[in-house]
Amino acid sequence: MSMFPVRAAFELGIAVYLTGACASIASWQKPALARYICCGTALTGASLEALAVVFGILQGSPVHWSVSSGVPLFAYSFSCDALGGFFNLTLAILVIAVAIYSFGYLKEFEGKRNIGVFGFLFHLLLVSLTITFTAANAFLFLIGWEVMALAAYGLVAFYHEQRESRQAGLLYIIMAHADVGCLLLGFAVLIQGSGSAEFASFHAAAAHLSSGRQSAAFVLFFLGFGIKAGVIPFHIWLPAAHPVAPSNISALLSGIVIKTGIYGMARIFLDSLGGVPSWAGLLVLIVGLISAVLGVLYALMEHDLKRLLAYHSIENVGIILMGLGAALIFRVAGHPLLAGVALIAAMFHTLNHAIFKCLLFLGAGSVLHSTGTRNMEEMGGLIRPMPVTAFCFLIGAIAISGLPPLNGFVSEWLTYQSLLAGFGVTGSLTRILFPLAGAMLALTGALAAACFVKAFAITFLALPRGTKASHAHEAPRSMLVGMGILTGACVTLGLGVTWFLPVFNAMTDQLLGQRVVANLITGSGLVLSAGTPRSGTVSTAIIGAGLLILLLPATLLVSIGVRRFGRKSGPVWDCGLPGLSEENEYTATAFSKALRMIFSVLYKPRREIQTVFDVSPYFPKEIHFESEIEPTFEKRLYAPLQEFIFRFSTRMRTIQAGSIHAYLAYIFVTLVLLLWFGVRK
Amino acid sequence: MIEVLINSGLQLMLLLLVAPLLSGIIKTLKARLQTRRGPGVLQSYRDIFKLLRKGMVVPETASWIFSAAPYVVFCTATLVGLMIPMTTTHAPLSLFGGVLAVIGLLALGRFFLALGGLDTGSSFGGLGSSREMTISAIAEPAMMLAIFTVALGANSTNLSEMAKIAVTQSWRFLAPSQMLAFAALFIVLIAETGRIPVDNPATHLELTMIHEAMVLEYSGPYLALIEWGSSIKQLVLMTLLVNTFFPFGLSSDWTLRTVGVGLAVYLAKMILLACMVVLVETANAKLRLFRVPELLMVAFILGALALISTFLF
Amino acid sequence: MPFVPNPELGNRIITLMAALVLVLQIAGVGQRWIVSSIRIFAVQSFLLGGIAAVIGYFNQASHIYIAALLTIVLKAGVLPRLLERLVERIGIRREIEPLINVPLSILIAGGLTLLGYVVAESFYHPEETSARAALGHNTLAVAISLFLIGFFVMVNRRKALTQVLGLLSLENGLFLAAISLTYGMPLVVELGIFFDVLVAVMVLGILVFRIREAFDSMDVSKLRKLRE
Amino acid sequence: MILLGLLIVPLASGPLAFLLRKRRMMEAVNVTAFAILLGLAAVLVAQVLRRGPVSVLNGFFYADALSGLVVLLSAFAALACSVYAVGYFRHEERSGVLQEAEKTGGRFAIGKLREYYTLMPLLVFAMILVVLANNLGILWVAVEGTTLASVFLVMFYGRETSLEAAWKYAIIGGVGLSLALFGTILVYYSAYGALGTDTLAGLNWSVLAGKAAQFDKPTMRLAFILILLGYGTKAGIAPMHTWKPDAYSEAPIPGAAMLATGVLNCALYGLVRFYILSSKCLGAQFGSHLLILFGLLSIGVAVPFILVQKNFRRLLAYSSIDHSGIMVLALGFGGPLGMLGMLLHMTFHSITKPLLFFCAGNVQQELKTDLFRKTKGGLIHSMPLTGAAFLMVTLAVTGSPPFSFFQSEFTILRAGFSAGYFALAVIFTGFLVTIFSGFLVHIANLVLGEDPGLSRTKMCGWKKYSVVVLAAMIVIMGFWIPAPLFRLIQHAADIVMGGP
Repeated sequence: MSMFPVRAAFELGIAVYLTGACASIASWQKPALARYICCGTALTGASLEALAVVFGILQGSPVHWSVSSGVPLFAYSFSCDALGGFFNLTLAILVIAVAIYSFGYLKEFEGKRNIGVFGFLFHLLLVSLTITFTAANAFLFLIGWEVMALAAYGLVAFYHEQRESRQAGLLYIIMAHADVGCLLLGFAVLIQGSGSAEFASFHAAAAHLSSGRQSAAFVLFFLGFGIKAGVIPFHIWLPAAHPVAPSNISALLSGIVIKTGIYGMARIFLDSLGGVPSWAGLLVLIVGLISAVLGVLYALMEHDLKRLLAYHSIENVGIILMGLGAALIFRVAGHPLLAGVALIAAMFHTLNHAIFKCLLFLGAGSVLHSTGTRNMEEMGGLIRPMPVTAFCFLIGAIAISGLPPLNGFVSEWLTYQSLLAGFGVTGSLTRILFPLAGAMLALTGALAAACFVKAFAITFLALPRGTKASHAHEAPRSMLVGMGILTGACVTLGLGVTWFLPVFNAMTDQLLGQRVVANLITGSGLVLSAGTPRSGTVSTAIIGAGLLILLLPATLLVSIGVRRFGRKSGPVWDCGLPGLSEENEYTATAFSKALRMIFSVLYKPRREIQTVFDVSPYFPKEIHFESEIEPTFEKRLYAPLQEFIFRFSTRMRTIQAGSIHAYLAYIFVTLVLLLWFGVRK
Repeated sequence: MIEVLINSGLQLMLLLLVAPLLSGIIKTLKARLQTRRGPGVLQSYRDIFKLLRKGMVVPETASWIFSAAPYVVFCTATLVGLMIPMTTTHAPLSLFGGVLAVIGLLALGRFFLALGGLDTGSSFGGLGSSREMTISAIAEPAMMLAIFTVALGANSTNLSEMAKIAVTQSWRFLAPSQMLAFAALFIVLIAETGRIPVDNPATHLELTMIHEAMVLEYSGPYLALIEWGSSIKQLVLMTLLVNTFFPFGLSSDWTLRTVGVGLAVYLAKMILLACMVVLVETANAKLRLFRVPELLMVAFILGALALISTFLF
Repeated sequence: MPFVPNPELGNRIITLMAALVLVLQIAGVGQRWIVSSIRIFAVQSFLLGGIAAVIGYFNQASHIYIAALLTIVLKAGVLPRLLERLVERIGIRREIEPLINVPLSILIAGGLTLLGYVVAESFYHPEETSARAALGHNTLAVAISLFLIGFFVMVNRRKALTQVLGLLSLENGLFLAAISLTYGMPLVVELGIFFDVLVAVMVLGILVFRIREAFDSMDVSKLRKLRE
Repeated sequence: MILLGLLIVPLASGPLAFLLRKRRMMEAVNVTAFAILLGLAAVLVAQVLRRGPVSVLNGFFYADALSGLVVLLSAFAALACSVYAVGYFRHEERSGVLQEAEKTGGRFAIGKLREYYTLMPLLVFAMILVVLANNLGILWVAVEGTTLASVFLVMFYGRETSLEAAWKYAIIGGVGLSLALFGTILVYYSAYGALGTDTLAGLNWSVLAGKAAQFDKPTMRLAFILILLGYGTKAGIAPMHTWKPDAYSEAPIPGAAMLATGVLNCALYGLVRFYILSSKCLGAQFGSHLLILFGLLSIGVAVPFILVQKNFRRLLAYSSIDHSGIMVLALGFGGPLGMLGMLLHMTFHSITKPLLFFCAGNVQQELKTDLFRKTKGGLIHSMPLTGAAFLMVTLAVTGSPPFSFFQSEFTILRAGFSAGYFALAVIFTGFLVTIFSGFLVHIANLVLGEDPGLSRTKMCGWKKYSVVVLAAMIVIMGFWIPAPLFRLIQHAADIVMGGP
């Protein structure tokens, strides 16, 4: 069989994206055309990339090539290997769904917003993401990385007329640039060691790095990638930026853009850096843990649907990092098999989160598209006008809550298993941490379930809470198809995990030198095992089938009863008052109140109730209720830092106060000092 | 394959039959302890049977989620029951889901039940769902820690594997770690099954009810499914508790004698545990909602201590 | 028999004149009248021209005569005349109080002289005994001091015109260094520098005049609109 | 021959413009002269690349790769500015700003135009002379010449603030150049013993460079300190930078752009020439430490002022201080990478900075203010091209990939690591990130936002194409540098390293 031309397909895909970018901007005065171009090229490009990646992975050996660049100092070298390929595949899946979705979604933009510019930035984002995952050279990687940030900035600030979007965009790009700074320094350390900017050269040279340099590089990369991935405490940009972007972009931002941080960590920590310090894995694990728990706790307090989803991205990145941290620990401890399982857990969760988070954002986008609000307190009852969206969102919600038998459960299950395995193989103090981390993961999962009960129920169930919700309508068909693809992916990856897992063989082989997937599958290919003999097993396919089978008798019981004794529709029990209205309904704020009270140490909630009376205090005319939680990191960490910098800068202004005598004096004093210190014998 | 099916069938029967009985036993015992006559051990069967024969009223405001919830609750609870060793160490579906799947499936049931509660638009439903999700969220880590303590001993999260290991070391339950873990899991059991001091299954007072508030709008066959599912869940959790920590009498082969002994010992253990639950229920008053986290925190600490002591002793 | 000038004598003379230049510079620091400052500058420049001539004479470096002549004509003649006319046209004769009061200013000037000597000390090569080296050692110190004190005057004075004077006396230091260290720069360079100084003074003069017109004052400490 | 041509073209076109009466003629002369200049510079570069250093008149004028590079950049900047100037001054004339500046009450502003079109070629002449002079004394004379010509550009508008800026520029520049002259004299003195001659060639670079190792070392130390302070003042290195914000914000845009590119390059060129001598004489260490100190100080000083800036013209000046600091820092880090980084940076800076000024100029002409608080944001609605270019060039100038500055800054960072300055490299990066943040926040708030309802004006072709072409060049340079240009930069870097 002749080899599939991976490179050609890859480059063609890039070319299609670039053409899309140019064509979109060129056709900015014809919105409909721009929309067709934008979605069409994205779809084509993504399909080509998907082909390239799938064949690249199937054919086994990584494809490596260089394009001679006009800048002689730097080479543009690409490598389509298992790790980058996996992320590219994730990207391609999302882009296919998002492109189809956007076809309907962007229609709304026509005549109001510049679709040409949107398409340009969108394609720029796609190109840069693809290049980031394929770059085999630090220089090219950084270019891809920053172009991605810039394109994302443009898209976050796309509604730049709104102050919120502008501010969020700036916060985003500033944090993104800070992470570029860290990466720049990190790469400089590696390049200093190897003398070349090629990733391939790092691995060999890393062995000669002094431990101090190695630690420094690790910290720099962890900071850099951590900011991008949105781990706590570098997360503040994420809940600000992701919600304000157009929803199809939010889906990509949360789905794949923050995953570039995960990609970078896997690439650098497991490959380029050779070995990491022994404490590194632990640090990653703990940071992941904190991100997961705090992420979901903050998510619970949100009633902005998209912000809520954004906080869940932090949580899930935390879960991914727990797996990655475990992989690092196992690797240092010399357990490649366990490291492989942990790595697969992390990477599979990356893929899963990409899919269901993308799905949820698209769902939120449909809701926003239909109701015009992101505030959950104004929604409700949308399941009736928007049944398909509601169903897709529900599947996404189940998946993200880590409930069986969908894909979120599988990757969390693998994470649990690697954490448990960690107890057996590590030293005294750290071993306690693993089960504790497992317990915290359980807390995270349960809180996530609570949060999504809230998100789904308040948005889609019961009565509409306002006119916006009561006039809602279902999204156009292309949007539904886009969501449908991802819904299908959630189910397929959940039930068919054992068929999918072999994809990871190449990756573990590349990063850890061992193909581990065979150890993970038993029971005639239906059952997932945790890798070691006698360890836990699970089969989502059987669980799914079992649920369906058991449904049979239950349905039978109910339908007999219903057929014989009837089923009526009636009003809800309203304590005897006349009729249930939307004002009686439970709100998102009320739903999370119990947790707000329990975790008040963290939230420091503040509430204010003002009652306006007319005559008697028993008959209030108006009641104002205000409640907010303290954004701890913003208030305690970033605001003081910012204030310090600005106060310092303002104070510095006095050195440029317009006095020419002062200016001359600066030079004079410098001269005298230099003469005194520089020349004297 | 056939063996699995037969085994499943048998255990399914056992589950469906024993679960209401256990609820009945608990109710009766409780009544007796409070010097009331009580409804009789079989009352739960009668309730379910009666509900199945009632017509049902579905709220106008509800969507299909409301209708889906009872099925999910029932199916998940039953499926979980098939993953847990009851009378033998071989749970029929043990290979297909260990303790993590058990917790996950129960959570799935709870997820839908909470959605069902909110679907009606009634404040009671929202209140119940909110409280249920909150309490289960903080119960979860304690539960995990306690179970991990056992799982780490067995080196597996597979319940049958755990049971097999436990059977071979019959006096292990006296180890401090096991006792602490048992205590933790017992508290979680109280919380998860909605018993005093966390929830009062017998009240419809809005200030206190949790589970009952969620299912307030259900009627007829739906309610039957939910009640039945809940009692199965209770049975499953109690089974989990006794069989992980006190695996006496679990048969490890398929002779009639061992299975018979296993069944008998199993029932005895369940009744004993039921007595414990009843004692706790009777001796305590229901806690205020915001004191419940403290109780669960105690469970969490116990779990953590259990874990540390596996490592010490 | 041609007359052979005694370099030793030349050095004595030059050192003496250089010291005089330095004294004048310090006197300029304490001076309040603008016209006096200009005259001090003129005398100083004249002395410098003298030094140049002496060096040229004792070392048979004939091209230095041109520099000497230029200095005397331009710096001691044309420039002071130009500046005095400017003062007359503007009509301000007295310097207002400098930023640092006079006694302290003179003290600082003394300190700067000391610094000049310390810096020049590092150039002293005891092993090199040529006349040029010894001369360089002495005059370099004076040149650096002149430069520093001229600079200090610019920092210290408020009037635009006195700043220009400071700049000019600072350049005198440079001139002293150039002729005494290396017997002058190459002639083309020397001419270029003179041309530049001339143009610079004219530019500054225009500026002073326009500032006086626009602000009704020559006090540059009032030029504080452009600031952060 | 070509060297003379390079000097004669601007020297002749200045007085020629002075004699003309029509605006169009002046514009034509100006643009043509600079176009020819750029062509000549390209020919010179080709010659230097092919045959090595070129010299005429007994070595009075001399050009090697380093001079070739700087000539090319100066000529490029001059052409870009002259093209933009046509549109800029037409707009100024239309809106009556020039007439006001002329203070004659007349309807025509031909005097002011004549002033600009005469001064600018003279400034360019001085700049070219700086680079082509073999004699370091003549180099100094020419740098002083650039100051004198540009003082008039700074006070072009004749406002009180212009005079203030011009005064500060002239005085501080004057003091700085005196320092540089002192340094030059001392170099001559330190070379005296080694050369022993009293000819014209005594200050010639081509002679000095070969014998620098034998110079008197203590004198050379003092000389380098003075040169650093002197040419540093001209280049705007902190703490001698104070004149920059004033001068840059008062000069007309093309003049300011020229100050920020051509004149800055000249000052750095002078510094580099002396640095080469000093490192040959004293070893690289001595100069390096001073350069790193001043470079980092300059970048650091720029940070707070960029963060809390109120005026976008002054913002550009601080950015210029930042960039000259970066170049000096690169020189200090040294090594082949440092030199290469510095010259790459100089190249990119000469291409990017003019665009930044042009965008600022467009905005200022449109809004009639240079204060942020008087702008309402949302410029992208009324001036989409300028707005987009402004954002883009802001990203470019703050060193964000994929734009070309990233290449040079990355190289400089690597140079820092190679030289073992780990902590300094971290501080450097921190400064860069902060500057990026501050700069982008200002410009983004200016460009983006709600439509303030300004009328959408059509930009004249001169302005439009100078913006478009420069923007395109910036994007292209991020990915591709013409091979001859890179060879030139490489040669120049070799020269800075002390090669022939």
